[in-house]
Amino acid sequence: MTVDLYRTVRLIRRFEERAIEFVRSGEIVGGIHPYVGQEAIAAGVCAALRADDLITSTHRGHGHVLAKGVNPARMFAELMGRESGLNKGRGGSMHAADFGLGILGANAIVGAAGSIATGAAWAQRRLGRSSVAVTFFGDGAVNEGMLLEAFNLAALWRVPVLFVCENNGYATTMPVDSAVAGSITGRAKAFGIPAFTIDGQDPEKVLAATTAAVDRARAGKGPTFLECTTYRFDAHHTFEHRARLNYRTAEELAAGWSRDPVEIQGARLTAGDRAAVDAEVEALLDAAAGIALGSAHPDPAAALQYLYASPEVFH
Amino acid sequence: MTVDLYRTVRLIRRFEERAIEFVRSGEIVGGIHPYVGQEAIAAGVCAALRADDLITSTHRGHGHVLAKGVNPARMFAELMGRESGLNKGRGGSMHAADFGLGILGANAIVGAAGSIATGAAWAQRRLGRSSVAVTFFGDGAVNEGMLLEAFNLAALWRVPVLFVCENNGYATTMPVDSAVAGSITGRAKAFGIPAFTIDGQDPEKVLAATTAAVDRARAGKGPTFLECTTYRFDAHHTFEHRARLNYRTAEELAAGWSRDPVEIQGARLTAGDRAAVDAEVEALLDAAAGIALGSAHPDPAAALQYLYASPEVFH
Amino acid sequence: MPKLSYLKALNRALGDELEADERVFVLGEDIRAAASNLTAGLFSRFGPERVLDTPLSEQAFTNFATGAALAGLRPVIEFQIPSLLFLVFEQIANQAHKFSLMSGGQCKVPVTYVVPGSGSRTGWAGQHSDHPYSLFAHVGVKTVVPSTPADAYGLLLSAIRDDDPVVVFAPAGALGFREDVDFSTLAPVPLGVGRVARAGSDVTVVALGHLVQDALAVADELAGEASIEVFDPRTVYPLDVEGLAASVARTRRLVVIDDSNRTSGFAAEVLAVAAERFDLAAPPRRVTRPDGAVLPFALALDRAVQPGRDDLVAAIRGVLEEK
Amino acid sequence: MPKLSYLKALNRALGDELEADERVFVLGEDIRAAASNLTAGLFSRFGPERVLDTPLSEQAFTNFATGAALAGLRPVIEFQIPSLLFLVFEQIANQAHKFSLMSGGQCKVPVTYVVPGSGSRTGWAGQHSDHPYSLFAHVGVKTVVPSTPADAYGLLLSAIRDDDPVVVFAPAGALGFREDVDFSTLAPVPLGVGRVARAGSDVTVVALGHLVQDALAVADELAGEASIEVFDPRTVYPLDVEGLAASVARTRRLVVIDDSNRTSGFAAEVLAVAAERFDLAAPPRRVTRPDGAVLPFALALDRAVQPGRDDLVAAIRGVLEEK
Ligand SMILES: Cc1ncc(C[n+]2csc(CCOP(=O)(O)OP(=O)(O)O)c2C)c(N)n1
Ligand SMILES: Cc1ncc(C[n+]2csc(CCOP(=O)(O)OP(=O)(O)O)c2C)c(N)n1
Ligand SMILES: [Mg+2]
Ligand SMILES: [Mg+2]
Repeated sequence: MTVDLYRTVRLIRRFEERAIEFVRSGEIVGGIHPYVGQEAIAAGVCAALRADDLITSTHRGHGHVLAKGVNPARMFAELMGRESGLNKGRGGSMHAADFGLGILGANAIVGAAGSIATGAAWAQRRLGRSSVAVTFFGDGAVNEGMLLEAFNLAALWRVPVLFVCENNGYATTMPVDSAVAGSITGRAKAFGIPAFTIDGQDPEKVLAATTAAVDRARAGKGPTFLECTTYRFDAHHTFEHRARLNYRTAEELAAGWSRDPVEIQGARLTAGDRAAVDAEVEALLDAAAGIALGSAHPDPAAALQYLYASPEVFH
Repeated sequence: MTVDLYRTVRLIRRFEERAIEFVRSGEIVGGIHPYVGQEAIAAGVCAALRADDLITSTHRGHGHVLAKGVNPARMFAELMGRESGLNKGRGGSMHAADFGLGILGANAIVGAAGSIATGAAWAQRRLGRSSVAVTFFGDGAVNEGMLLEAFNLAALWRVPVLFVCENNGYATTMPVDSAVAGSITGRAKAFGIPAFTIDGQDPEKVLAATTAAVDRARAGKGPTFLECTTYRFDAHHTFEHRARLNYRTAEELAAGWSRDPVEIQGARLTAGDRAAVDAEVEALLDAAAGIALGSAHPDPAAALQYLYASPEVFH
Repeated sequence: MPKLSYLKALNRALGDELEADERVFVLGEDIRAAASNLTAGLFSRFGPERVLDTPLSEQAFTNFATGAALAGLRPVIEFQIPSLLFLVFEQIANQAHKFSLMSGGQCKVPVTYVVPGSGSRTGWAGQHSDHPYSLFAHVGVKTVVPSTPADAYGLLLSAIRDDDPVVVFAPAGALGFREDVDFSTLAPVPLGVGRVARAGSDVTVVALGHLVQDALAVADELAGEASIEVFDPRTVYPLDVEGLAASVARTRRLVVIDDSNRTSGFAAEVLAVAAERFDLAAPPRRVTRPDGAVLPFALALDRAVQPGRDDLVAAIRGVLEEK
Repeated sequence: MPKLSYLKALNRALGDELEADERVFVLGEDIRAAASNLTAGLFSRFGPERVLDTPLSEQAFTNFATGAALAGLRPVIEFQIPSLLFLVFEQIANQAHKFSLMSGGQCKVPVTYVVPGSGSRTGWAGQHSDHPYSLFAHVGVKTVVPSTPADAYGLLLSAIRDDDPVVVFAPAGALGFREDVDFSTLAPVPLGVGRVARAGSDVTVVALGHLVQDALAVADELAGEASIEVFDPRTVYPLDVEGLAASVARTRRLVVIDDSNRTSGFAAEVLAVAAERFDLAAPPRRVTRPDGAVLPFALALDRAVQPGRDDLVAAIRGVLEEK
């Protein structure tokens, strides 16, 4: 597991670094919200999940879907708007989904996915399945009323759902302390949901906490809330690479980097094992990027394909 | 104050009983949400307020606006849709407002008014005024995300606003325990707002708690949350008088009536004083009803008067 | 033949579909006690997992339904009042509606939203009296406004069976409408197919929901003056343009009565289609709520703001008079 | 003359109005850091009580603005993305808009809602690319879509000074547009008054926001074929019907290009008005987003779904060819 967790954080890190390059080179249009710095959370959480468990993701979602097991080639292709992308190029960075892997999609509306995940988890139980759902969101999302409403439904109906808050200290430029009265875990506790703050830079700690929460959910005991403290090492969104926004100091950034999840997990491997994983990841991403770059663009004439699941009513 | 509080609870009770009669006789069209049983809350809270303090009310709002001092004749006239009504007959039961008395209006959307009151209170402070705002809502409203968002804004910005939750045990037919995970006061406490549960059947207790909260707000210390436990003695809405809904037992209703705020406060007066107040209230309401019944209906040609405050852009 | 009311027809459709398909469930406020009667009898028949009483958390439970649909269920949400659809507009227009395309066809969101008592309900005033079907048509969510008990039954069935989100408006003014129905003939009514509610040759009156009754009454009243065809599109979106075109090809005159606001409402769409494609003998007319309408409480004012029979008569006479 | 960009013009209008009127304040997400640049420089000039950074609580802060307006202030809200307007639809359409009538004229709600970057922003995909101005027009909220820097300045000023809620859409496609401006001539532009952006005699093209530039370019391109008038209504609601009528009276042909969805959108309203009142030589046409459009991510698909110059050329040629 030590190696697996390292492989995942490394994969996400290198995927993101390459994606940022593709934004710079214009292969990815519109930019991305990099997950750099937060990799341990996706890696630790998803390592605790089964293939049939569900997740919902966010605007900053690449890490989640990679950790849940998507094919990086199809993910790159999605970011490049290609027909071979996860969503056939229709979704892009903020909507990457792979329903076959239980990935119900990222969501571009902050706070929206919590209730979607709660409904999906409830439905799984009603359908007699033992899978759980995990919904990721940021510190900004706990100020969205619709997410708080979801806490209530999940707690009332003991839904097998896990709320994972990635507290990276900011909602875009807004520091968490100026935005959140009370505490983040206190919001979940108010609904009777057990809530814990854990070190989101250490994938093994995240895995342990998630495993306990998932066991609890599968045992029918209802939701758990995990606040994972972390730091966003890069921009809120790549547009910030051009338009510098003045909200974090160089010292703060350096302090963030001093707890790099890739290094924290990497230090648990021998140098040889680590080099082997790094090489494996690089090869995987080389191939993935190559496949994505070589794949076809969708046909503009099919721009509205998939608009309706039941199009037959349009006569 | 003992007598004043009695006068107010008695006024609200008799106003509501007469209003229910007017619904039966067809003078009030569309019905009302009776406040019967909850009078102590409006009476106690508003007794702690100054004339320049603001309130927002709810669908079950007659008590609040009467306690804040509206002219009962204009209130009856509003319920009867007359031009002399508070809102010139345009608002009706769920929107009664008197801006001159700081009554920013009832709101027919559960949970909506909390953030309106918060904004109004914040604005008062910014305009250099020392008034506070009180927002009333039911136990059902604490499940509305937009109200929870308002708690956050109020706490963060130390807004001089008071959140008064009237927990009457039900949201229409939904018992509070099936609807609220955790506790009602816990929801406010999660945002760092001091929250207390008080006996909502005793106007003096409500007055005392409100006075403390208002002092705190005026001193710049921010919001307070009061959960007033109470019981709705009558229907959710007068439509329930025809369509019986099966959600409360006769025993429960009897237990509710055993703590009648009119009796609780009435017992603090001598029989003579009480009789005098009762007669005074009856005379006031006789006159008020008479005025309302005699006043003019608005002209249908003016149905859209007041639609815009700046109509001049419609050329 | 037995009489079936419109509201009872909706209730029956819901019960039949809960019976027929395990994946269907209903959620909403006070549906256990059946405060609106839409769900009367269903809680005792189907229990708490199929008839789910919700707290007042419209945004979350609307997304909850989307999530349940993504996982394979077919939720039906009852909304007590039309303005609750404003509160969940993001959840329907920006979430439920968009999953199919955004996922590249990986999923579907078969959720039905029902408002029993849309439009003005006597005395409910400004915030409870809207009729926002045109908004959903504009954003492209399938939108249905049945006019008769049989259609209410059949369109609700089709809505539940459809694999996309569908909003069903059941106008307050239609809920009590009763008609003779042979229960064995109740059947799904396809979305997107209108019907000629009354044949005529001089003018086509397009009407939806409760206004179909008004249109029929006016057609009777003016029978001596003109032969009026009443076309009921049933579905606001997708609109049965071919059915409408066929009617107008016969009459060459057009009036639309529509309980939404005038600007960019349903009637505007019908007139736009007319401008683009129909060969009319006279300019068409709309009878609608006024722009930006907020319904005043006082009954006479509330009525004055709604499109009524007198307005319709005047509009029909107007298009007939024109050269 | 100095160049002024559209975005800078909005920024300047906001700064000028904050300066001129103590009651004005701005609130929204990341406005202190001025992530969108709409509020660039304003925090340091006016401080935290006039430039209020909010948590991600759109519903509450929209109602908060309504409350502040009721108490006498004049709030301006910046929304980072157009779909946030879906999230606060209830708060605008059902609360802010309705207070005046429901209170019987006791109060006013002078709130301005600004979306800098409405419509498609390259690469933002399905949930961030809507252009919902027709929705606000339908419910009757004053709605503005400026097309030029000078209009952006003048219309935002008028919106802030108006005593009703006003939504200002600043299309992403217009933000970077720059023009020579004599700053001393910058002035309020009245709501509800359109302008002829280019005079012509053969066909009137109605366009809003960024599409005015496209319409002007197409008019130039087709100058050899036809004389095209471009009419910019500026305000979606109230619509300057008289201005439009005057233009169409000259040209007798009409095409509308509109970045909202087709059904019951802005273009539908213009065509409905045309059907009711204009005497046209050929059926009018709409160039719009398709019904129910969800913008796909891939750039070519995103572009295919938006109304473009080629579509406009085809529509213009279509109406010109018709008898
Ligand atoms: C409801 C909503 N409000 C605002 C936005 C614009 N927005 C996108 S991401 C973001 C910040 C989110 O902060 P947080 O939840 O902490 O996540 P992070 O970006 O830090 O990962 C904002 C304001 C949005 N997409 N949705
Ligand atoms: C947002 C919203 N949801 C639903 C309704 C319909 N409704 C009106 S009152 C009510 C119950 C409110 O319960 P509570 O807040 O406890 O107040 P009470 O009626 O008990 O005074 C409901 C569901 C509404 N008006 N607004
Ligand atoms: Mg964050
Ligand atoms: Mg209650």
